[in-house]
Amino acid sequence: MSSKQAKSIFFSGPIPAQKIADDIQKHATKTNIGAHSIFLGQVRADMMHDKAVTAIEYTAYEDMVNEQMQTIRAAFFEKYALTCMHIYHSLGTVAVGEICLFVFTSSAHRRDAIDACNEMVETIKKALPIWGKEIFADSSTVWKKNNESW
Amino acid sequence: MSSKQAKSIFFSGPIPAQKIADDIQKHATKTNIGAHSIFLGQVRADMMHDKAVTAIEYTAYEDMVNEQMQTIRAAFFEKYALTCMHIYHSLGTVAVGEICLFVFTSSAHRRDAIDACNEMVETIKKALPIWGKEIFADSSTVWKKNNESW
Amino acid sequence: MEVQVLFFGSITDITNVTETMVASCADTDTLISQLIQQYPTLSNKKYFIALNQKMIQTNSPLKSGDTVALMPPFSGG
Amino acid sequence: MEVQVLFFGSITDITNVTETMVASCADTDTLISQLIQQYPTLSNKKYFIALNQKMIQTNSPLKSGDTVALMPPFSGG
Repeated sequence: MSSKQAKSIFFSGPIPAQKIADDIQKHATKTNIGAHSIFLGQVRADMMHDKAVTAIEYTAYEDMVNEQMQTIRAAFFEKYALTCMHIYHSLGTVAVGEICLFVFTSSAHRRDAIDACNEMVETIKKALPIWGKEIFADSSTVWKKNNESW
Repeated sequence: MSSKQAKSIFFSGPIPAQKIADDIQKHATKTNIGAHSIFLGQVRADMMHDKAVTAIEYTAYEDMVNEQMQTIRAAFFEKYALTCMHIYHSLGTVAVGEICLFVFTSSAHRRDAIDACNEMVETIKKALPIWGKEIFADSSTVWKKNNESW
Repeated sequence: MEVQVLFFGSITDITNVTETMVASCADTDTLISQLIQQYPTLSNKKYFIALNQKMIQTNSPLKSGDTVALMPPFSGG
Repeated sequence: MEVQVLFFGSITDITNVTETMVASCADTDTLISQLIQQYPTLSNKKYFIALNQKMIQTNSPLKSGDTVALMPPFSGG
């Protein structure tokens, strides 16, 4: 089934709002869908030692992530009655206010889409080899830390 | 605070994907946001006695809903650390494949946006005086039932 | 004295109107009895009652200008 | 025999390269010891080890063409 095929989750740079609209629109023909759940990660102007983050630069072990995602996708389609699931994570520089993560799940009834979306966001943050480097206005950098990791 | 002001949640007809994109884009300037959670309800081509639903016609006790929503909004902003919350529910006819409900919550950290979005969807379905009438191809109709109600 | 009565959802299949005005009615129980006389199949329906946009669970006195709504189970979303 | 070693995230601040080739290395423990000799501050770092894109928890034998990755705590999303 095409919606379950493996493909790269990586997106070069910020994810445009227009892409989200286009992806939603594409599902209008899938008339067995009753619910969509969407999570968007947006780069926050966090303060650290009186300096504000201006962007995050993302890198990843891309081959490993894409291989992991095949297993993870299969497990999610096994666990939840999903019509489809689309995941995009930025690579490269994403400025404050821009979208760096887009998780989009669809199902006939809302619990499957909502629970799958929620669990996928946790999985992405905890289990995928992706790193963010926070960049400040003065060009100094700090490697981002996810509280969930270790 | 403007984002907490009361306003009508009702939207005439289907909610266009473009409106969702525009609303997401508007939040790019709010640099204290780290997470958006979105729920979309889409009209499903459910089968009943071998006939497929072609549209749902929504009616509501509009004044009562808008008054209820003031209290509900206040309670949500009390309970969750939200930056903003936007809710739209269609009135009138929404065809199969079109969007009839759009719940959009934003917060600094993901749990607030996700949990608030989830609880708001349940609240809308259970507590708001809104009714859907399913319309079939032969123009016959059946009043929609939410399993959660009663 | 007059009370406005609103009908919603499947209730309107019985009443054929979405609202009506009722004269002289002491309380909501009396109002409902009158409505059932007018629309006998109402007695088989389940519905919530709202008085001036607030749900009520028990019989409540009515005054002129009040609005009572008969609302079958909700099915929004 | 040669093993490819990949460095990610904050590990690259220590190594200054994102990959290197290592000759003759029996297992991952030996490889890590060699890397620590080359980059002493590595010994203070926390990282996961992946062998051919699978996480490993224990010492594992290496063969020619294997890829080992040193991955500090993830911070995607």
